[in-house]
Amino acid sequence: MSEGGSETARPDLARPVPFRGGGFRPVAKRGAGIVVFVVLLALAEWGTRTGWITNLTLPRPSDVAATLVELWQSGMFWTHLGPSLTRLVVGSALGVSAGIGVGIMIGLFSYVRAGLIPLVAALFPIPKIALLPLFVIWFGIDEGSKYALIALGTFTPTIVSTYGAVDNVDRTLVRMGQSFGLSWMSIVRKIVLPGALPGILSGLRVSLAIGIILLVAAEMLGAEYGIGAYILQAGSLYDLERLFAGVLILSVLGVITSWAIGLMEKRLLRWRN
Amino acid sequence: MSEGGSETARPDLARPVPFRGGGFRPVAKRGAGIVVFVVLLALAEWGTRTGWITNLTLPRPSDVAATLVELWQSGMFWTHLGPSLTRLVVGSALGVSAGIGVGIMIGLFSYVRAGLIPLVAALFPIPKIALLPLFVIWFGIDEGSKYALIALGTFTPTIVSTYGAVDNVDRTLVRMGQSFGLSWMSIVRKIVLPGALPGILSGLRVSLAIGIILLVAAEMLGAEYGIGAYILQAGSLYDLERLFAGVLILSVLGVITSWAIGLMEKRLLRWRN
Amino acid sequence: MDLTLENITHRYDGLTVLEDVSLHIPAGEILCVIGPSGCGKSTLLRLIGGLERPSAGQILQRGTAPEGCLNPLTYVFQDFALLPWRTVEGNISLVLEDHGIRGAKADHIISDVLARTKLSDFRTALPRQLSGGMKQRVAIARALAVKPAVMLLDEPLSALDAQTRELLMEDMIGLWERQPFTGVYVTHNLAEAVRLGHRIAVLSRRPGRLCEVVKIDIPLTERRAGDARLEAVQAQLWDMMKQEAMAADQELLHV
Amino acid sequence: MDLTLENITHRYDGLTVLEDVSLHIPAGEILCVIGPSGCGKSTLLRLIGGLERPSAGQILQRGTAPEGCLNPLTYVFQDFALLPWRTVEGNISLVLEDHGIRGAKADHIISDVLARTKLSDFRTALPRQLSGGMKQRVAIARALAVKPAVMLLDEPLSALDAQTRELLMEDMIGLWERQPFTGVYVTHNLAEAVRLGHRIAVLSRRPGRLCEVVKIDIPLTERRAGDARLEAVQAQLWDMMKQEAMAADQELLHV
Amino acid sequence: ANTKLMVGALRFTSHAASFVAFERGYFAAEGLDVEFKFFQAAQPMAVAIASGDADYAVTAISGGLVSLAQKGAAKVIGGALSEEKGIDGQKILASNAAYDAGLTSPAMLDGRSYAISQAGSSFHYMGSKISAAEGAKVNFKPLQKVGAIIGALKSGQVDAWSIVPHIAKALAGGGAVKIIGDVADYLPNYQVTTVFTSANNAANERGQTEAFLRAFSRGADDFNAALVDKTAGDEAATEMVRLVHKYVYASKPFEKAEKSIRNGAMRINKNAGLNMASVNDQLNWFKSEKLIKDGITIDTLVDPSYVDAI
Ligand SMILES: Nc1ncnc2c1ncn2[C@@H]1O[C@H](COP(=O)(O)OP(=O)(O)OP(=O)(O)O)[C@@H](O)[C@H]1O
Ligand SMILES: Nc1ncnc2c1ncn2[C@@H]1O[C@H](COP(=O)(O)OP(=O)(O)OP(=O)(O)O)[C@@H](O)[C@H]1O
Ligand SMILES: [Mg+2]
Ligand SMILES: [Mg+2]
Repeated sequence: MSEGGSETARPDLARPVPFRGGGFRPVAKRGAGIVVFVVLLALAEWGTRTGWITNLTLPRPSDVAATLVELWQSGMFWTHLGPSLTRLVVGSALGVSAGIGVGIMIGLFSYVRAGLIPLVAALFPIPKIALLPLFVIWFGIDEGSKYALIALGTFTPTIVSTYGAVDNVDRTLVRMGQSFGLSWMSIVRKIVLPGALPGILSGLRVSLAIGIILLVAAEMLGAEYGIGAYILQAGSLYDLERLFAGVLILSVLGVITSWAIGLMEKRLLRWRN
Repeated sequence: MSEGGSETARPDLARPVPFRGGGFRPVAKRGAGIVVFVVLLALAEWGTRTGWITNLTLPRPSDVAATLVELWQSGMFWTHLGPSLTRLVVGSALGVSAGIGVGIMIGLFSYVRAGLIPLVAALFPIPKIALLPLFVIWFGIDEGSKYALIALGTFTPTIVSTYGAVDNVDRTLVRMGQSFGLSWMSIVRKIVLPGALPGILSGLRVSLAIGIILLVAAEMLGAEYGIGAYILQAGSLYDLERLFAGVLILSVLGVITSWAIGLMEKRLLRWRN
Repeated sequence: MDLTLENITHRYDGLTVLEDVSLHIPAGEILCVIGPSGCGKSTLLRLIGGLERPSAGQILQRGTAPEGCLNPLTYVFQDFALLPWRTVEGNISLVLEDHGIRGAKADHIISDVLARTKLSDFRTALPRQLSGGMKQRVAIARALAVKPAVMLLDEPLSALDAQTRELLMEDMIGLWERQPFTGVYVTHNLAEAVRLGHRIAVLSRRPGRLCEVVKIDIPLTERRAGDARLEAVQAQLWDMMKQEAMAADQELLHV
Repeated sequence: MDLTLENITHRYDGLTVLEDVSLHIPAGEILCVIGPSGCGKSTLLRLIGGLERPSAGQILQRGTAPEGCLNPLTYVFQDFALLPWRTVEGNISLVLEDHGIRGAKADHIISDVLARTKLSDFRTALPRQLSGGMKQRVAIARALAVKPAVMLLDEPLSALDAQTRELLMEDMIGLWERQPFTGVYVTHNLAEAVRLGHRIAVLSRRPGRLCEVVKIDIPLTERRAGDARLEAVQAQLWDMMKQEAMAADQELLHV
Repeated sequence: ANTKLMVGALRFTSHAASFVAFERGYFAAEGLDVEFKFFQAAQPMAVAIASGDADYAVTAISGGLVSLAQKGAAKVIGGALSEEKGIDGQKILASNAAYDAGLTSPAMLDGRSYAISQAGSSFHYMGSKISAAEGAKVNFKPLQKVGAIIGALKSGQVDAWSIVPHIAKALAGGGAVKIIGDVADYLPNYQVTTVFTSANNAANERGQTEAFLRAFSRGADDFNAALVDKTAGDEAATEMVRLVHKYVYASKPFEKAEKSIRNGAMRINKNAGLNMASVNDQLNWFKSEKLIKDGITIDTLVDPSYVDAI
């Protein structure tokens, strides 16, 4: 009403059409992420130097850096990272491959689906650390229990993302395969699996992040070396510099994993735009 | 070739068109889930009774049930569940609401997006249990640190699912709003938020499952009562019956949460088919 | 209210989409815009509607908007753009709420536009319960609710099946007849263009340039499917476009 | 090879979709099927193709399939149904691999069908790089690769824009002309039906019953857009369907 | 007006002195309004002192406690539990499998695995000292939780461990493990637990701290008399067990709990006296293991002004 009214005031004037579009589509601003990190670190450094943040609350970033350098120079960096990487790789390879297998079965077969989905839903919220004493009995305190813990932790989320991905495969493509008389195996191999791949890969992001988180839980059990063990020891000694150094390593590990999956996506999913 | 050839053998015979469709669309088989549970329980009961499974490996299901009944009768059930539920509700309410808020900001503003997404990616793989000693210093030993731990644990996954949901809101609907001259706030309130709701709710499923998992970690910190504390105590006494009873309660809690979200989805998303 | 486009050029990151398009759209007339895929028709419409800013040139509006006009330039989208979580009525009130129109007044407007689009019985239905044709009629009703000076229609019928399209074309002519509106109608379909356009602007393939503006003198109400004169215009347009269409269809998309 | 439908009835959970449909499809002829939305056209095609089993009645195939036929009843889908992760060539070899055709032999077939659909230059392109019309031509090439006895086409052109549709119709006629195939062509578009169909089966709204089968005696190659005789058939079909179409369009979907 | 105090405690018999002082009104008599805050493990208790969530607590000297002291957040002000030759103290255990394979005394520890909760824990210290004394090289396995250790020991995945007597006896009684020695033989006068508080309390709340220690010592005296020296008679002993049972093994019936509580009784130092030699030894051990920074001295850790050194 009012808007229309104001326009009628100068009937013969030619006015440009007002702009009202744009926005709602965030674009990448390069460097903003780095700025945030730098500002946060600078703030922490300044705070701990002036005593505004006590050394009980937060370690000084420069001390954390020094600890990392020291860790590197002492050669212990690889001593800790090596076993952790092995555990992460073996554990999540087991969990992820079993998860993908089960997820695909759930996506394809009615009975498997009906039987396993409630089981998965019941297993998902079980905290793995609560079962630590049992893992000792089931899998021993050597690498077995560590692999098992990480495998179990990555297993359920992989199942969920995989069967979701299989469910989302365009069913017209499957019908197309059938209409050309393709065999069941051909349809699964050539249509269902490649179609589910994007969903499976993006599920992998979450699964591997969980795997990294569980490194700490896994290394609660009789691990002498490993980033998780390093963190736990630092925690029990209340050595904040080492604690943060260890957490930083895990964080970087997470970012690298996510980047690696991004690379895999770029390679394997070149057919998407 | 060969198939065509075999058909040409009887040219004048009218044959029905062969069926080659169906499948690849699993349907719900009622009861299959229950059958799986019953079979697993029966197997465990039988195994522990015959001694085929040692009592070190797995508790007898009937003993776990008896422990639960005892827990209930002693009145301790609510003593433990009450504080845990409060922690879960308060902690995840904080984490989820902050996560949704930040997620929406990331979804709407370029600078927030660019600044925070790397931070979230770096925070995600940090294991919360590694930071337990710090939580005590930061938030105190009382409920504060428990709320904070659960809040932080639900925060990052909620952010990720929320901005994903906002990103997926159909941009034509936003353009439609703009083309009718709707204000920015109207577009956010009436178009972006309802459009992101399905994604936010399904993200909630994962966030709350993580919240339940973190109950145990939270109650590592000076909690006397709570399901997590109950489990931890049972674990430290290697009391498998109580350990499994506690885990079972968490599992049921997870299933109930997931069901409640399903109910919310049915209510709030009635407009979907 | 009429619109003037003066030497409009538009680029996306160096890709020129529209080049030096000048057009005049007089009040009360429907201008159809046709052209091969990707030639910039939708872009042109977004520019006219103020959803994007042209790289060069300007778009001017002149004259008074009709009494009570809430949104002078109003879109009807190809894929309806209905909020799936709002009922038919809610989708229309959406565009009134921001102008402070609620309650009885909004009710009156909604009843009126639903009656004009023959949707009165479906006031409380949700979009998912409607057929495609009905959805597009809701979108039209919503556009009518703000009493637009100009309706901008971006392939409004192309998401519908052929029969429904035929029916809706008749409806649109009926609406125009009762209350002539100014329209810019983008389409791929030459049959639609010759049925609904007072004038038809033909764009070249990308970068879209104005090839020709064809005027059809037969009043809208007298046009029928299968009218020989319309067929002749259509055939003429098809000849103009065939080469462009073939080239566009043979093109690899660089995405 | 020709097909006979005997008293086909089909139900989904009590909802009758098709009722007592009997039809004969002689070899080398294209049968167009038209009818309002939701009347069961796609269902009918799925039944013919053996992707579903009719609730009652039977579908019989009679006679010899052509020499080297790999898949007697072959679909062309509306939305192309190309595997986005395979190139044009890969999408065609997909349907050959299961018959053990690989290497030079597959190569030969692929080159042949790509040449017939004028796609030879795009052999290694991915679907996302192709325009809609090219995608549909790939789908047709894939169907040709298995030397089908009968082609089942479910609104093969309706996902395309009007100009591309026009071009592809000419292509289809060209293909049929060179090597006449048997076809069942489901469409919404009366113009398509009268251009491509030797006979046109009209279905009523749901439950779909056979209203009438219209025969058009003009050879496919002589039919042109704007031909008065075709316009007349089209107008006659439109009259038959208008009531049904309006009713279908006014219907609330119960989902 | 009474001073409100938050006292951190574990539900272990070794914390009985505080429970006695509370139940028998010794705290109240000193004008202290004490409230207990219970923990699942010792480590968070030290952190809670640092964060101000608890005022006083009793626990073993761990690397974490030393670190917090170094950051100026905690101070040891007295001693509590001690090993003493002649009094049933912590036991050295071997798993059945290891026992059968020849680990029948701590002298055979060479090449064996030894369970600890975490690096720098009291288990680590004991194991390290015992093996050093025997000239053995052992493998320490950090398993975090007592439950995990018990599981590992029962299933023979670790060979040895040391633990308080009531747990040791209960396990050995069930036939799950074998007792192969006493910690006291290797670490006589080992100061197992200490009383500690925040540095602020130690420096600026002298009156309150002294009052706490007085009441705590009275509780300790009662406990020692009833269950350690057994000089107070059977009735007093039973009454003491009843008192402790309110806090320890509360979920178990009295009959079952009684044995554990009696088994677990170890001396709590008179007047919270602190064995400085033992503390020094522990501190030096932490340094030699590089678990704490070299610069930490005994003064950083201990405020010796409150109690007598033994
Ligand atoms: N936001 C954008 N950013 C970059 N390029 C764009 C954008 N929008 C459109 N284009 C490009 O501009 C060209 C014209 O697009 P437009 O949608 O206007 O064409 P059109 O004529 O409407 O096509 P169609 O008939 O397929 O709807 C296309 O090449 C398209 O890829
Ligand atoms: N798998 C199925 N299960 C249940 N109902 C179905 C199924 N497939 C189709 N239907 C229903 O059967 C009816 C006919 O569907 P069909 O797709 O055959 O119609 P159509 O004539 O092809 O429609 P359109 O013109 O919209 O493509 C519709 O009401 C549809 O909802
Ligand atoms: Mg467009
Ligand atoms: Mg259909």
